[in-house]
Amino acid sequence: MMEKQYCQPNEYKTIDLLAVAAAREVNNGDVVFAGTGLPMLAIMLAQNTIAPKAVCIYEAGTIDGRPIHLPTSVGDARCAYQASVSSGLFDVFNQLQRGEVDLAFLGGAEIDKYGNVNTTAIGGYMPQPKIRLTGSGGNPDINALARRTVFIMVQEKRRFKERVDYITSPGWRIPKWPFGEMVHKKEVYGDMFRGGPTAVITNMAVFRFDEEGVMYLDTVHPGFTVDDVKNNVDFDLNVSRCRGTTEPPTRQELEILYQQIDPEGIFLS
Amino acid sequence: MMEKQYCQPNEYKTIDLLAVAAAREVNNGDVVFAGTGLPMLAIMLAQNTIAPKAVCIYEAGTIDGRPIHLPTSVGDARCAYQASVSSGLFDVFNQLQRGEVDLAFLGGAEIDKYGNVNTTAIGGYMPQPKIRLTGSGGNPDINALARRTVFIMVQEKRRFKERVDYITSPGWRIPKWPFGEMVHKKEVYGDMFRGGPTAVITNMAVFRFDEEGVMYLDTVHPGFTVDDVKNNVDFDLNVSRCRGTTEPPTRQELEILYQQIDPEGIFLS
Amino acid sequence: MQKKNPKIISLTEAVGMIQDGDMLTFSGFTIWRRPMAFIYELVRQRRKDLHLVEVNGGTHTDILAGAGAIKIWESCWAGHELYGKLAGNVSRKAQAGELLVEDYSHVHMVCRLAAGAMGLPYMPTYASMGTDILNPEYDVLGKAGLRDGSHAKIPRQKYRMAQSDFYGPTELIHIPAARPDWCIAHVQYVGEEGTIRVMGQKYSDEEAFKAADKVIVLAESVVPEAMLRQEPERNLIPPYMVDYIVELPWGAHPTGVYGNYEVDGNFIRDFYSRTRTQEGFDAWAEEWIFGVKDHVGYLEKLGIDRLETLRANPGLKYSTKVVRGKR
Amino acid sequence: MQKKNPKIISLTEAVGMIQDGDMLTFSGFTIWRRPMAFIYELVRQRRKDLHLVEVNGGTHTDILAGAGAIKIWESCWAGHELYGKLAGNVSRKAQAGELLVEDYSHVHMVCRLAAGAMGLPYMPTYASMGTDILNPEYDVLGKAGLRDGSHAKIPRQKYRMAQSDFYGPTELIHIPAARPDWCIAHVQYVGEEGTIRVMGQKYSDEEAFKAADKVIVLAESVVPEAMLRQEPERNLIPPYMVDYIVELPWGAHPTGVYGNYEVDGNFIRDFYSRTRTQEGFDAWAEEWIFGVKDHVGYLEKLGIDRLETLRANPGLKYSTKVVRGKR
Repeated sequence: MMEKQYCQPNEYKTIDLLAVAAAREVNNGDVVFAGTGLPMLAIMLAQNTIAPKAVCIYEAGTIDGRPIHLPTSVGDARCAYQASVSSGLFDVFNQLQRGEVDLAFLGGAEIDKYGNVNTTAIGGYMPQPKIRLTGSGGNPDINALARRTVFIMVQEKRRFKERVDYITSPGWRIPKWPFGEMVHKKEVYGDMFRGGPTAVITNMAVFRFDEEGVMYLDTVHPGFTVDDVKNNVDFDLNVSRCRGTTEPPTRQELEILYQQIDPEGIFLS
Repeated sequence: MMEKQYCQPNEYKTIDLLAVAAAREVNNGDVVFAGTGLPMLAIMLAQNTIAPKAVCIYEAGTIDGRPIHLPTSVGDARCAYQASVSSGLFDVFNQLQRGEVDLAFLGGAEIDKYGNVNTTAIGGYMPQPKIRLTGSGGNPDINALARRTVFIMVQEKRRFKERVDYITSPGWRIPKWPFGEMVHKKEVYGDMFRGGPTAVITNMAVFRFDEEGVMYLDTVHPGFTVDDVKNNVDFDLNVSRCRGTTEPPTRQELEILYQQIDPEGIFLS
Repeated sequence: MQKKNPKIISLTEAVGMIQDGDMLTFSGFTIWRRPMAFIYELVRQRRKDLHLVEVNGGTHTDILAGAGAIKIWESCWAGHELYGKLAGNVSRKAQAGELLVEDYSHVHMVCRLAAGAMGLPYMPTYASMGTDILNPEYDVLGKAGLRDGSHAKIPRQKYRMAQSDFYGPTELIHIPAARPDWCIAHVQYVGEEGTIRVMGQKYSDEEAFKAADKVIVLAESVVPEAMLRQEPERNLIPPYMVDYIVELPWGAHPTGVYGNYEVDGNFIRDFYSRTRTQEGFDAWAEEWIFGVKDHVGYLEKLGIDRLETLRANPGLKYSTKVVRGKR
Repeated sequence: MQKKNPKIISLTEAVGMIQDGDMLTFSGFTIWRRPMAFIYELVRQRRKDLHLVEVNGGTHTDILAGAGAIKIWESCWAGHELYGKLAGNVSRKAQAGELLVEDYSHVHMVCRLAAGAMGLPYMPTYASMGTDILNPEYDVLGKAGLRDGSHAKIPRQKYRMAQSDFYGPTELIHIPAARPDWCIAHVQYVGEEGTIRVMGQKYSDEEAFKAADKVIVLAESVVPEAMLRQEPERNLIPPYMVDYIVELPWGAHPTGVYGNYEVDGNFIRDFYSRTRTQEGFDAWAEEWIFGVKDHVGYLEKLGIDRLETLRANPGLKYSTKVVRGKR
């Protein structure tokens, strides 16, 4: 095996690091749900490096596709190229519920310290929100029922909040209805509890969750400091477990990303 | 249209009359569930005569097949020939539940005056039956949820009983669980009540059901008397509404049955 | 259910059957295989108060929202994928309180249509428990007084908690069925008698078709029935579940159709950027909906070169001629 | 769920993995596409106390019953279609109290596997209400004391009544999921990596595959994976849901396989008439199971002429050489 050649901070873009860090979350053999954009880069990079046996499911209904041109959405015809099965949402979501999915890459507009994510509305909800976002999609379904989820997000103070405006996607402490008391995810899901968010990867750092399901700082990307991260988080962030600097991309990884996966420059422009 | 040429009793077999009488229950455009054997002859005869737009569903999962060779079971590859859709049980039974099925042809070992049918066990059930039959198959599902069902049976006193040994398939008065009081089917099915058995066709007669869901004699086949029928029914049969003699097969119908539908002599040997 | 074979009719006639206030669902997924020509014609015929119940929304939803044609939108997502990060018109109308948005999750919405397709009042699921989707205070149709049972298509509850102890105690939810008045679909092939074949991803088309009371299908091609029936295991829907057929090549533009044509990303990006305001939407609609006479006029305005660039490579099922990236 | 690609193994090895007492389900429908070679080898390896949960039974069930291999049979029907009007061995064992028979209906059994496939504890349905299938006195496993929760694969109730008022009051039932230890299937095509394609009717294969913890597939042909992946919408099951593959042409004989071969009606008729008694079954098994060394020995005993007569016409997907009727 070739020796790893790590890039210097000026030799890669933020999106490269995000893709690489996300790819490293994939275990070989994982069944992975991925969405449009960075998740696609991450799962394909993983398949081309550390996890050749990982299987990718796109929620529009393709299973284990082997695209030779990068899809631009999960409904893209490219997702079906040399796929094992092309079915539909009911099939792949039933597989998710049955427990087939190990890992998923998700995103969000806001996240709180328990990993609850908002993709629905900013500034209230009833009678109407200040800002209406896209809505949930499959984010909360996947986050609820996959074994591990990894969020890829933009690091901004207004996005890392003590409490998100609307809990679209369930983290580690969530409301138990009908009364809405905040409890551990286990108490809501019972025998169907399988896990939850294990990492949040941003343009500044990688976060993980402790035994109580509280977010902590795991590694800081090259070129940023712990204080940079703290200044871009609106809750009291635990930085005591920080392991140091995020492993930068290698030249080999960038070559795969730019030459094999996205040579057209769709996401890596 | 050619004038109907009715056959004399010595010019046809019992099975011919059964197929013909059953075919006449099909309305043009009906979506029909049919099982193996006589039901297949009946639906195909109907499609070739009075109901060219009738659609046949076989419960193994073929919809609107146009077999050029008579299938010998509902799972037969022949059922799929020029079918519109070949799917599976979950699909066609969901369509049944959704209300797509107008008519079904069913059979049974025993029937009672309310049209309850037994295909499961004779001589008790617990701890074990004296005679174990095939079991329900889709009979009770179809009988429960189609708009009309027609039973084709052998006329014997031991088969036309006051009360069947085991209610496999629900007639017009059925047990309401958990206590098992006998009530009208409407009380069990509520808003999902769509109808029930409308005819029983045997080798001697055609029976129908009155407003209370009680079986009565409708027509007697040529060559049999009302008394013949009464002697082969173990409950007090209402014969007051008998309309006379069952319309015999026509030469045209027999020609279609023997030349077009079953030229190999699979059922019409 | 006793039905005649579907009728082949014109787009104008098909849209003419939709009443103000009807509940609609659609084929496709986000910006793929949406019945766009039908959407344009709905706007052209100025249909309003529509009640959309769809697994997810896309450019079609955003156009209907911009035109003020939607009163209630029950779904989980609307956007334009890579070509517009949210559905600007849906958001604007929702923020103005001019559109009732009932949020579910993807699984919830599939369950709603699946239950309708199966003739069930609900589907059980574990999906998206512990979220504000299930917050009783956020039951939009309930708070609007629409869950009193007087609206045949609106369930009395947004969802129900449920328990089971078949295999030990467990808690889950029941999601109510949806039975739209219409499913409006766009597919690759319809047989002359009405058999439907969908190629590539089927998204949630099967559930959408089967949940609806009536079905209108736009087809890239109406083909000989016998051709589809040669391989019945590849077909999705039998004729008795289809009411009307419109043969309409390119009828899904600017969304994409597996095997036929690509998403027109430039078109959608232009729509998104021009319609962030109502004035912008109105101008866009004037140009692309009211300013063209019909579907053929729309295609002529697009031009043959643009269409041919979008056309799929028959081996790959997508276009290799579209410039997608920046390198 | 993280899995390796399926292994291609021998029939002997595959059957060797089944433990006495395991819960099994199968592909196919009555006398179509049953994994018969596997059934024979189960008997040859003298497996016992099996718990079958299947949408319906057929010749395979009756052979296992005759061999005394089944302890519990949860299903709705067993027979040989035209070639034997009931499953003689199942009936004999049931009548002798040597086989626990839990009766459901067809829809109930499909619901049981569908719920298992969907990861749900139950499916709701309206099917077969008001029948003795739901008679609490006829809950066979319950009366046998097997519903105390100590058997991981046996639900605590045979079914549950349920109510809903989403769209007005309605009453229905919940049917418990089944999650068999194994699905043993026979299909036409398996790709080298494990993708499965089923041609013709799919029966309840999808639910059976997906409900089971582990899957063993017998295939008429193991084909290049890329061939199946050229048209992914025609495939049923991805590799990670398959554990073991056995390539075994004619492995479903005497049942039929769409596109490959016909049901061997004479064989089944002979089986039926000879096995109405235990002595008869034992003699038949001595001849056709213990008397042949393996699957190849079985095929040799059948002879090439018989097999070629059964072979399907490639255009029609069934044999035109079999004499079926009496005229």
